[in-house]
Amino acid sequence: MAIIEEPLALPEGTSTKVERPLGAYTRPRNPAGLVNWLTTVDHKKIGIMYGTAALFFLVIGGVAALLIRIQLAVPDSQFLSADAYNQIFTMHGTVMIFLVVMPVGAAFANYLLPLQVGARDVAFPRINAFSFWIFFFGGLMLNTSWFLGGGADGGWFNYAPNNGIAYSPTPGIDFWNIGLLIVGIGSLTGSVNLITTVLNMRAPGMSMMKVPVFTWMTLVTQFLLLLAIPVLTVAQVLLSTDRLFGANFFNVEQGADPLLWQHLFWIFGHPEVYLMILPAFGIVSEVIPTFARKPIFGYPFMVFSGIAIGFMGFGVWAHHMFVAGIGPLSVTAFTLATMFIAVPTGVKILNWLATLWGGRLTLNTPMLFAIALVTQFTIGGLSGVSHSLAAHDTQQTDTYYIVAHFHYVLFGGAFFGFVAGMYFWWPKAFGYKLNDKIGKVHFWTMVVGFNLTFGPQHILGLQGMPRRMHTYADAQGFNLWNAVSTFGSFILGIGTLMVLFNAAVSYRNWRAAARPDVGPDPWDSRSLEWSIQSPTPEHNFDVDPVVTQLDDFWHRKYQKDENGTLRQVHTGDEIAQPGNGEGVHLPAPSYWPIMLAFSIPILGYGLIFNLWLIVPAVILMLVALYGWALEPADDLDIDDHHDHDHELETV
Amino acid sequence: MAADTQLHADTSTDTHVGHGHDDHGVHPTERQYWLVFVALFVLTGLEVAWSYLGLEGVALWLPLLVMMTVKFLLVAGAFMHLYFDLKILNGRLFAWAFGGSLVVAMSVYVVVFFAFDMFA
Amino acid sequence: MGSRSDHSTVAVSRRRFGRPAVKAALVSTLVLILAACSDDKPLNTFEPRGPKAEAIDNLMMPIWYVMGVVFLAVVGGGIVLSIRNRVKDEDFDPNDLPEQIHGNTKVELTWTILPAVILAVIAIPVVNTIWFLEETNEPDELDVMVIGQQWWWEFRYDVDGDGFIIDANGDGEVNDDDWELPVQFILDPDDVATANEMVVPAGEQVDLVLTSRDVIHSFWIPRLNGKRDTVPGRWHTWSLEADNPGKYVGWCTEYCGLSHARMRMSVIALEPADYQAWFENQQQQAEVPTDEEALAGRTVFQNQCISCHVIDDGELEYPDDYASNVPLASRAAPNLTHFATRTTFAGSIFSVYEGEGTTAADDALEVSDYLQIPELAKTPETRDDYRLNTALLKQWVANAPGLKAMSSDVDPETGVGRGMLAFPQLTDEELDQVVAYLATLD
Amino acid sequence: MTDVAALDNRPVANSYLATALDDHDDAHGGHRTSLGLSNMKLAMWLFLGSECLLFGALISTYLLSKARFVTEVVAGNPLVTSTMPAELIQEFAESQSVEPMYDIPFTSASSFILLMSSLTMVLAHKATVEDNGQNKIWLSATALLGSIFIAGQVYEFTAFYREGLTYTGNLFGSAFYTLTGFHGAHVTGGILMLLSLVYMAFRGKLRSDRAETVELVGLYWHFVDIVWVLIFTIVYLIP
Repeated sequence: MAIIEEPLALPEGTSTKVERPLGAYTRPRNPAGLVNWLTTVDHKKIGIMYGTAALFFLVIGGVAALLIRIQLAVPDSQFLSADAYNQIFTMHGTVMIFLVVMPVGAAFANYLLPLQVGARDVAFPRINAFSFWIFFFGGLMLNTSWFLGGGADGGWFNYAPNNGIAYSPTPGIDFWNIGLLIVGIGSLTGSVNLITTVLNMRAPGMSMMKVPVFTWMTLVTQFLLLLAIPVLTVAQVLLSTDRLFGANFFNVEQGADPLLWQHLFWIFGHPEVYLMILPAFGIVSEVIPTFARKPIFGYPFMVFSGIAIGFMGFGVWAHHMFVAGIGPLSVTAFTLATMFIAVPTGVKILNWLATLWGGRLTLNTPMLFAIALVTQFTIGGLSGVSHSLAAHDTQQTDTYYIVAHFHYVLFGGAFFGFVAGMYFWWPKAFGYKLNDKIGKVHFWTMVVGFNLTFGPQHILGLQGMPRRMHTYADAQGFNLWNAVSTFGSFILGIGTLMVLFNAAVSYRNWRAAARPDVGPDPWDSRSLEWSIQSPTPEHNFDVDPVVTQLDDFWHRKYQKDENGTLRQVHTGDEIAQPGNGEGVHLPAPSYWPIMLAFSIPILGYGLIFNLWLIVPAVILMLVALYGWALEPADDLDIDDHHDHDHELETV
Repeated sequence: MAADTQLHADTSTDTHVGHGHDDHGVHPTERQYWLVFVALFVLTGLEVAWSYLGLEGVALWLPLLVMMTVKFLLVAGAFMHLYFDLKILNGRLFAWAFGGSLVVAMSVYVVVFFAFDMFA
Repeated sequence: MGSRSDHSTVAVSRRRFGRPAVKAALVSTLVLILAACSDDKPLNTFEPRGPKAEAIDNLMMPIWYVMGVVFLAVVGGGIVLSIRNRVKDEDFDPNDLPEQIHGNTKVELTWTILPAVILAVIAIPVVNTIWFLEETNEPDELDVMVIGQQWWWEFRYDVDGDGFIIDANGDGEVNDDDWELPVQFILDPDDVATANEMVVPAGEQVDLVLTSRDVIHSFWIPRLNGKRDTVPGRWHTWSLEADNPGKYVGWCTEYCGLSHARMRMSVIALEPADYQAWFENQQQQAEVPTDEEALAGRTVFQNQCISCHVIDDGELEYPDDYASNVPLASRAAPNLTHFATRTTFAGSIFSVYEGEGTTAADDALEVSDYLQIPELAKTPETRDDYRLNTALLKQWVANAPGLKAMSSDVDPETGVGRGMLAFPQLTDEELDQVVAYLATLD
Repeated sequence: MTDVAALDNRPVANSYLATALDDHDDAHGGHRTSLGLSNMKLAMWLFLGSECLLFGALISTYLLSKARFVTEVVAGNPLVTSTMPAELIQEFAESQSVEPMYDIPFTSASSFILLMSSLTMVLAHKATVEDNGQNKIWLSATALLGSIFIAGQVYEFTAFYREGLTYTGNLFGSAFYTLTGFHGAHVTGGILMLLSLVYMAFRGKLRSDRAETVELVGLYWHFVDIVWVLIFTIVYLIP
């Protein structure tokens, strides 16, 4: 037992207690209300905050989307100016990708990963809080550009040299650069944190091949973030120095090659695409088996195809550049690599169908959204195959066909998956179910609205309508389908708002009914998070669950009787942990993460507007860093009479 | 520790229950550290000397890159304890995390160089 | 804590809600698709009119069918499985468990390997087509240089067949080294330069050399070939060929800033003999007009327009620092030497002539008349068919940024503006004169 | 201790409470590890993996910029150049004539100093593990050597700047200063961490129970050193 050592003994008489870090603060103790949310390091609260923040940004991105569709409803529309349109479509893409889809993935990951692996919290709770706050402040900073000289207008891909100061003199692209750099810091720290959590904090007995598929897919996602974000960081640093300090990285007159930006951007950008969809794949891989009452078909194939998708995601970036002039040899290589990414993706879809095969399906809202993901994503996947063929891509790229493609993947895929997950885990997070009846109306509104909005865009693209056009002419044959698409987008908008409507109605009904207990396991599900009470107790698990197999919780409920027939031997409610974890020691809240996160956007404003702002920002940053380093990870005096943790967290 | 022993019997080999600080494997001796440093010193000297020979093309950069790689491996293996981590349980994970990223980085950027005809 | 009980209230409504709505949606979609097919779509990628576009289309048609089958199988399969295997809430029994299949390695290996094999087979024609699209003519055939610029296109024709550069470094031959000298020594002053409309001979492959003056654009004539980006600092090759005479329209397809949506172009394929006539005309210098109004317009041009636009009549005077670059190579603005022979201007969004078949967007132009249009516009009997768009031209010259969004502020460092300036100082009379002058440039 | 009384009316078989581990272990919540590795160390290695991509991109940018600076600067974009006034073209041509004159002996010396700081770093870690009181010496030495390296870099930058190689002058200058500057910033960050450790060591708070903290800073420090090993060969020795 060499690997299991006794805890290191403290030298006699020493105390690691730091009462007032830097002599200024005592750490927040048992705070309530707003202070609780600002200083919390609880992964569940942070997950909920990620979700809420993403919903807030979704409203911004959604309004931008509707403005785009209004402008394009009729030919030669004067509703928006070219300048406004360019800002709006750029910010729509940027906000939706970086501030909606990615954080929703982070919300699910934060809330669920520790629960699914049977841990009390993530590996570094304070870094987790920091990741959220820096994402949130970065996102807010990006959106303040609307009021400080105009949003970015270079497209979310922001190709050089159009992103240079000569072609976009407003500070919009500086905000884009620095805002996303800041958001990227959060993604990076988050990924380190979550990977460590999954690898190193699994419950006793839970080997990697007993980890739920959602956790696996999120793990792959976090690896993609870990390796992709720094590349975007470099690209944005190069661009920022060009724009702010007159460097020459994308200055063609000095011999620079604009394709450098494209390579760096897409080395990041393609893994980015996969890291948006993989968490949704994970979600439906939890939802479908639960409501089909069958284990996921081919668990190892699901896991390895996810890993394969992640790995191949780093080898196909140049398919975004098939017409950029990278030479036929590169085009051929990347075509072949891209085509074969269809294989692991196809495996996933077929395995989901095989899980449905012979199942006993309960078609409630989460299940409907999960099945919708399988079908809608398939459409996006097929159109993806059609432009993986480089020759064909020369006709399709930068047309509305691509717009249709990636909306089928990101909206019909990722977003539908997220909605499925929201309905599925809502009772676990809040203690009541969302209304299923409204949920079904919500489902059909979204499916119809979604297909009406983006289905016609396939046709528009194949008929030759390019993307990123603030207007089109009457005689080009685009009128009908644009009108249909705009009509659909409003149905879709209503559908999206029904998330809020349903949450409000369900909450009111629940409260009116004196808050009935939904029970730990309302769906008869399979993984560990359902073996504890709803809403999740603050300490998650009373005791560490010991896991012996995949879907361990389900196998404790269903066992073979003497005839060899599978029977329910317990309900989930019977065997769930009661939620009275006495003596459980939890990481204490802290001021420093939010303070450190707050200092960094100030630095960003300093870079854009006035370098003197950097001075207070750096002072604040150093204070926060040292305060953090000197503060023990756990507060020793909070509601706890157990023997204490004695280790200082230094990072 | 009876519970632990019991547990290990029926769970997979790569999962262990324990506390932090279980990764203190064998660390090198002070003498070994000094030897590695001497090797690094000699290699750096060789590199500089080689660059003064006035060679061109492969004869210049190939030996330089080889020496660079050896220095890299020495620092990572000895000073960063990767070589010694391999001898503790699951310690290979550190090498995987770092080496895997390194391989992704190298492959990706070498392909970029190809795309820019840097080797032509 | 009954885990299932609250479902029962919902089950009733489902059937009533779902089916007819789906049916109605399907039928109306079908109707809409059929209705849409009758429209005129000048950029339709399904109507190839040249060998390269046909190759792309031929590659894809069988693959579309395969995709259709997969689509029906997966989406249909998903829907059928959902409906067939559905258990209503009132029938729910926790002990009615389906067979717990954890997987089937053979099946899974099959649907991993089989798609891979299918893709490997598809890969053969795919790779072939990639290389076919890259094929170019032997040297000495017609080459056109395509230069993207915010927000219009310039086309240069290699008149003497020696490429687009001259022996700038004086080593006795035209070679790659000549590219390494600043451009005013490079671009062949004998080349023909035109804007927005590329005229080519039908039935002949035209090789293109693509580059850009500012940001990345993309050149795309959907019916003739796929697109290729024009990247500043790089020279890409591409080609196109039209089977028959006709007008083929296109659109810049890489986002290039403010007026990206208003950067279009067209290729006009003529019978080879007509093309030859057009080409010879383009090589001529413009004539100094005799008409008094037009002559006055020429003076206005000399005073106001010459720092950007070029008209080569051998007598107009250009600023000194550009001397080596004139007369034919244009600078930041279209070369107007044969303006009246073009049918569109301002990035192919406006028509030079009013009348049927000349709108900028559509492709209904009678290409057989193309060479005669300036003449027809002046002839009283045909004037109504092709009438110079005087009002629009005047408006454009007076206030171009008012008609098309442009950032025409001049960068103090490089002296370059993006797009055309407004000329509020010009009187209505002067505008008339300028337009009259432009009408003589045929 | 878990309140077992709460389980009275629940079937115990198959419940997680029945199969729980020794409750004492469990109460350490965040410190149970499934790999037997330290969370902090795993996280540091993951972070360093991420840094590989970061420095890879910077080194690639440098190599590409250098290649294009040498062969294609003047061609640049002739079409853009054609619109530039003659004096600007002249100025441009002059900016291209500036090439860095590397002082190889000087840079070799600073590379050697950085390598030596890696040695003192591991010795500091060893001293902390052994708790022999020498760690303050070795940590101070490491911080000092790092500072000398940074001072050398500042000197080098100033020398290049005086020769006319500016950050904004040409593509090569931008790429060179950004790559080496990024590395320098990493070293500076490392020095700040080291100084914090030195402070703790002199206060007597850096005992063997905090050896892992020293090891983590060491990992970062050695990584920065490794990056310099690459930069020294690729940037300075291979022209």
